[in-house]
Amino acid sequence: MASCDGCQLTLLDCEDELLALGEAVDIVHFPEASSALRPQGRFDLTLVEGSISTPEQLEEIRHIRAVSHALVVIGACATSGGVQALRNFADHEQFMRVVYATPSYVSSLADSTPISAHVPVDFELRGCPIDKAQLLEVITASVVGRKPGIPNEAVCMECKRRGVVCVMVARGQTCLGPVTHAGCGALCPAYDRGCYGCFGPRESANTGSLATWELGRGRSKADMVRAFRLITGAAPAFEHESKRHEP
Amino acid sequence: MTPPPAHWLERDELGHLLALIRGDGYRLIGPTVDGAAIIYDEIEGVDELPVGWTDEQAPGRYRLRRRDDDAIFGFAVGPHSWKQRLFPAREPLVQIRRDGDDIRFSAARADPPPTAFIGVRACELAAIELQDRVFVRGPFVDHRYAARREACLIIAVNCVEAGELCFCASMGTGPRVGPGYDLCLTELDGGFVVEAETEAGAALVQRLDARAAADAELTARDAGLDSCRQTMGRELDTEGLPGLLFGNLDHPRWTEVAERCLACGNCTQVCPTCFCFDVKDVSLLANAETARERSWDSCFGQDHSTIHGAVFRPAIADRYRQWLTHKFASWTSQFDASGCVGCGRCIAWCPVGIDVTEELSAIRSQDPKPAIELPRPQVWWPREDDPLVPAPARVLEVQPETPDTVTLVIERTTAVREEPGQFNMLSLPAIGDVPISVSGSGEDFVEHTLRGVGRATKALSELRPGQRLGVRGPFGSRWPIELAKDHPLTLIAGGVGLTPLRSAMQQLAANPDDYPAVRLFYGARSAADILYDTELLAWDSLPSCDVSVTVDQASRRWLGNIGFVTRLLRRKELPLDGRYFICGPEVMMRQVLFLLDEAGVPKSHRFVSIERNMKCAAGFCGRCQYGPYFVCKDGPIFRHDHIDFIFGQPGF
Amino acid sequence: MTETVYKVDMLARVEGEGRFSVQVHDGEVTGAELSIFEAPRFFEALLRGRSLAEVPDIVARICGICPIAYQMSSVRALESALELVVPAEVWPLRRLLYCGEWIASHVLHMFLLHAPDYLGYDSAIEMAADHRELVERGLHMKKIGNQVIELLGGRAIHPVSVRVGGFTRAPRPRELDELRPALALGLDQALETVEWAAKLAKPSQDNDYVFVAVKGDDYPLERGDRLAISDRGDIAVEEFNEAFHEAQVERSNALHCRLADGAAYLCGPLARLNLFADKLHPRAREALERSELRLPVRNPYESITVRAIEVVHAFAEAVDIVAAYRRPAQPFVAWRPRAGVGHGATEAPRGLLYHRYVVTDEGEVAQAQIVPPTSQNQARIEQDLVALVPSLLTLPHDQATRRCEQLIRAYDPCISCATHFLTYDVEATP
Amino acid sequence: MKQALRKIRLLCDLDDGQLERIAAIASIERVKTGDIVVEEQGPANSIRAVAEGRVSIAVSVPGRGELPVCTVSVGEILGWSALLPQARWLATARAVKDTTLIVLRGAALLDLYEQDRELGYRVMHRTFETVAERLHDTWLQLMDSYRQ
Repeated sequence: MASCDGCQLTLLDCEDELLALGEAVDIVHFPEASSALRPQGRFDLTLVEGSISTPEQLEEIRHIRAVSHALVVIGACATSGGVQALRNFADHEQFMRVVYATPSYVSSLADSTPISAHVPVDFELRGCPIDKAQLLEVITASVVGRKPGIPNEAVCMECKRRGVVCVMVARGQTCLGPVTHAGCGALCPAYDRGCYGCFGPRESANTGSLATWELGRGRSKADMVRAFRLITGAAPAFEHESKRHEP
Repeated sequence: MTPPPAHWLERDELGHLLALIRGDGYRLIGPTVDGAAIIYDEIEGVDELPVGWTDEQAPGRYRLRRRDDDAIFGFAVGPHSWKQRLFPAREPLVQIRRDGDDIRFSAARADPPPTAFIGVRACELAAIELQDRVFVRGPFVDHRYAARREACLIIAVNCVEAGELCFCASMGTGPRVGPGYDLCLTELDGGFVVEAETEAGAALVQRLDARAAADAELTARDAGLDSCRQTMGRELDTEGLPGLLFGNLDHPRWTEVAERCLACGNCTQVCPTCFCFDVKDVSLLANAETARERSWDSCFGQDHSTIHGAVFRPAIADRYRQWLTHKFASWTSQFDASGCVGCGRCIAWCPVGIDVTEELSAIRSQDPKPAIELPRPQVWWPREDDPLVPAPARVLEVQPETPDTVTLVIERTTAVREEPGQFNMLSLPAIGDVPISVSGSGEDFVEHTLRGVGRATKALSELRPGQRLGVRGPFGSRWPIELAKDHPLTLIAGGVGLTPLRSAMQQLAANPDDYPAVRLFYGARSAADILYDTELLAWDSLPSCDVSVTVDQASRRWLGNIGFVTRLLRRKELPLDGRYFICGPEVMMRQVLFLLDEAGVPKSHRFVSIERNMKCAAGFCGRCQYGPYFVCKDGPIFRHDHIDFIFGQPGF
Repeated sequence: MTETVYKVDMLARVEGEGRFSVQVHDGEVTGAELSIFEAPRFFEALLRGRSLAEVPDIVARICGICPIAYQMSSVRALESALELVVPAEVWPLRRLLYCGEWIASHVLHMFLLHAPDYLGYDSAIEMAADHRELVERGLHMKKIGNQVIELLGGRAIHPVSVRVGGFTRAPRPRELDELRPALALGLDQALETVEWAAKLAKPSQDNDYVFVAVKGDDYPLERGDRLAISDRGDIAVEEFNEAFHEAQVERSNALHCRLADGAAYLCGPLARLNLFADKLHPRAREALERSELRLPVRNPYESITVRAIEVVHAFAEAVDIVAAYRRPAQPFVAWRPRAGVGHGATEAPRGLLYHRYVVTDEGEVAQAQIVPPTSQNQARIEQDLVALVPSLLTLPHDQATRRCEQLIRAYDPCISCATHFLTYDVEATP
Repeated sequence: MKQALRKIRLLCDLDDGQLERIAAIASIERVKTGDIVVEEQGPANSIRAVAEGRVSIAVSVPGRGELPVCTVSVGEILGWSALLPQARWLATARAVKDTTLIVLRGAALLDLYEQDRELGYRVMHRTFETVAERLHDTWLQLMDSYRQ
């Protein structure tokens, strides 16, 4: 679907495990890696990357759902609409004109939406991009027959386990870590910058309190709109928060 | 007892001390400046210590600042604590290897190098001592923690300056370093007063160029400690705090703080005493090798209290209250001390600056309800075996009970005979382990009845005779059968809640002289879901036992009772001197207890079995906490009056 | 009268979603189309109004294969808009990061996407059954490339440390030192790879290309203020829109870019090597010489060998940079917003990547233009198909189709990148 | 009869005189396992109490036949519909054991309530209690709590 292909690439980035994976499961349709395409038939596990942003994709995902035993959607695009869902906040017509001289050549839906907005999904693996180890865990869980061990917690938990010094407290930076789903391993704080929400909101994301704190230490409302409206800005909790600060 | 002799160490001699320790084969972990904070990391000498640095702290704020002098320990505590060294954020517990039907479990041994902790503050040493209570003081010993603890040499430092967020004086943990150190330094102008508490410490002093401390130096030390005590940035009234908190579980402040709290878990992670962890099996595809790992967890996460898809602490208010009541109240029942040492880390490193001292004083000052009495800590008999490593056991037999329930008969792996009501942790590689109550046992076998509904139980229920699984246990409390001697005894079971009562029933039925009047009321979903039907009939036929069964759903062919188990009880006499054992879904137990209330049966005569999220089963991981209890070691069987104040209370 | 159509509706082993078709009428090619149906994602539009500090994070998402290229071109363009002088210590780190991407991307393409064409497999996983060592060598080199990126940027895809003015964090020397053994091993493997690639049997073709690449002091990569155009001299990066012209075509969601005079041109490894072989790292030059490849290289099927040479170059540079590394006290220069227009061009693995931004005095993006290599090469790919197809007419249909695919893959087209770009022919916006 | 009535929870608050008056309108009914006691849709004329045995109460579900929803045991009553004006049975009651029932005609019982308001109050109070308990038990049954 609509994406940068980075999440599929994550599978190819499993350099140490790729060949074992190829032996353990029968990969039947993976256009990025193989020209033996077998999109027909029924699948035990289907991984889908990307958001739904064209009428054709909408049709395709319904078909995929129908032929898949388990549908696991991977990445921020597939789970929240992705960065391209920023267009959901703008006038679509105008967007088309900005990019394409003749918009009528291009087929596109007004909004970029997550897969779960259209068909039931069995598991959502978050991230922009997804984490390699988590991807392998989801596949392993599917092979072994158990629930994927993907912790449902804040980025802060990974940050602290890693021993990183909090950038909010010690550097005064804005960081979405406390309201963002873990999985990246707290990369940004480890690189001395605030989290920008690639994995989308966690459950119980108290975005309101975080925004209040940031406003209280001199950030502007426009800063808050930008902070919550980025890679996963169309995820409901972030969308709601960014709208609260719109002029 | 005379105080240990104090020595005086010139400032320049500190390097010598560190060199000596290194020379003795220790690696040094100490404070060092890293980017934006003073952290604890491996150091080589004095140069890497934060000489001339201090920290400014406020709620949600920490900044490094240069000092006017070149003090070495002139700062308060930072984001790291010694917990990271003794109880690492991630660590393998068990290596599991599958070879056909054979499974081998081996402990991932911590083989810690000798490590010297440089600059341990009073509050931090108190925190280490508190974690000792969790991990080594019973009933089980966490061998990994214990090995690291053994391998450490503690060079403590007295605080002569208080931080803005410090309140160790209120918690009684500082600023003077308490027992448990090898050496303790007090930094004064030009050098250190050095006190040794252990032989290792004293031996180090011997090898240094140190002289006996002069009175003036000791006076200066005491003055520094005094001034520190007096300038503590925070204060906390701890008087009767545990009872106060549990008496105010519905205080409006919980909702108020929940609006600010991010439930991010930072407070628990920086806390030097918080010990909760999660356990996961890490494997690749269907590989033969699986690593069972633990990693720090927090009661602020949803998974912490989730069991069978039910979330026991859905709201942030529930989670904050869980944390604060645990830290300042439950700890006292569990470990005979407050869980807070007053270091102030949770205040500084809360991203939105929530201050526990403020929250606690708000609860105390805003219309509090009366305090209640909390249970006293238990004394545990230590058990030497490693509770986290399963033993492989062969499945001897698999008896189908109902379409989704089987009884696994497995070979006994332990010398300890399970008691009715206790449970074992059953595990499969790559899938993990789950608590399953013992439904029966014999000389050389144990029986577990389980419903294959979750992924782990499903995998377990698909085992075949001859295959192996991992077993650790037995764990937990038991049905107090002996208390029922000479009293009518009523067992009330719902669904698979019958399984832990089955082994009790077997004993009761076998001893009619002691237990002449036993009644069993059992509610099942449908006729097809009734467990142990032949045994039920057999028990019913005994003069000493009376069995009644009811189902929720029936077809016309069913000629027995239909209706919830409470309908059975309503028709029966509920003797006041009787004893009652109840096990089933919590909603069922609640309804049964209401009926017993109506009948006037004393709470002390009723025993219930509680189920909560359980990972380690040995009292380490904190996940099965139930108010002041751990379900794994204080439970699963509780006397009703002991848990009355939290039973059915949302958020517990 | 015969009518033959070669077409593939879902191009595999390329990045993103595209198709091609070639129509032949009585032995004469009447049409060749590479069309891209990857859904548009409107990056230029959604950059408008964003803070310029956010641009590197946003543009990385254009492509999962070469996010660093996007980050590098964007920070170059924005720094030029801000007239910011980046500290000297930052440049080697940027080049090192980019080397990581070149290694990962080139190796991915060579071993996992392109090699199966030469050896007759559908995928590298299948190929591994017969050529395990080869595939493992590829995966190993790719892993090292990714390790370089991960070390500097946190993760291999969409790294997090690139910022306008430098890096959010510079690694400790100790961390970089840990890369040394892997880089040395990678360099050896890259040298072997050149020999392997050079020996692959390749169809012959000789195309008359116009080559375009960034021109700077070194072999084209992360910086260069001019663009070299073969046979036509060079231009300043700022003159991009005068020298090149982007247009939309009906069949595709990607814009086509040509020289102002309408000629198709080529950017990417072939262009870089032909224009700047003299600037190759000595180790790469040796490899070039040993490969017996003769300049100019005008056979697109040889691009697999050229990529292998560039991988040697990237490893060799990385080794040098790590050896000379000193940790900067502060890995970035701070900036204040000011209004301006900035241009930046760097060499993505697939070729020239041009960014242009108009920023306001509040530090917001007013306009963004991004021209990725694949949209520049698209016209050239179609032209090559037209040239190739007459020679395929005697082959069985499926073999001929495969040859077309192989040709397209030789360009390593990155379709995710190619979509969603802004033309200057913007119709009046309301 | 009085002895039998004493065991019925519905009547447990009544004094001897009141019980006698009830006994006067009561009759005994014996049914065999499987016999229908009352049938859905039939005119609801009597309230019954189980003196011995057990009766199941079932609702007809098209396509699935009678679906038993609860059982009534010794001391409990069934058929409170008989106390409603012009009522019909809402469910079928069937003996699942050989059962002895005490039958109280609805009209006669209502007359008694009119004559002796105190008796009426006491019995209706217990009737209400039974209805409330049964409703509550039904909720619990509906929760399907053993599924977890």
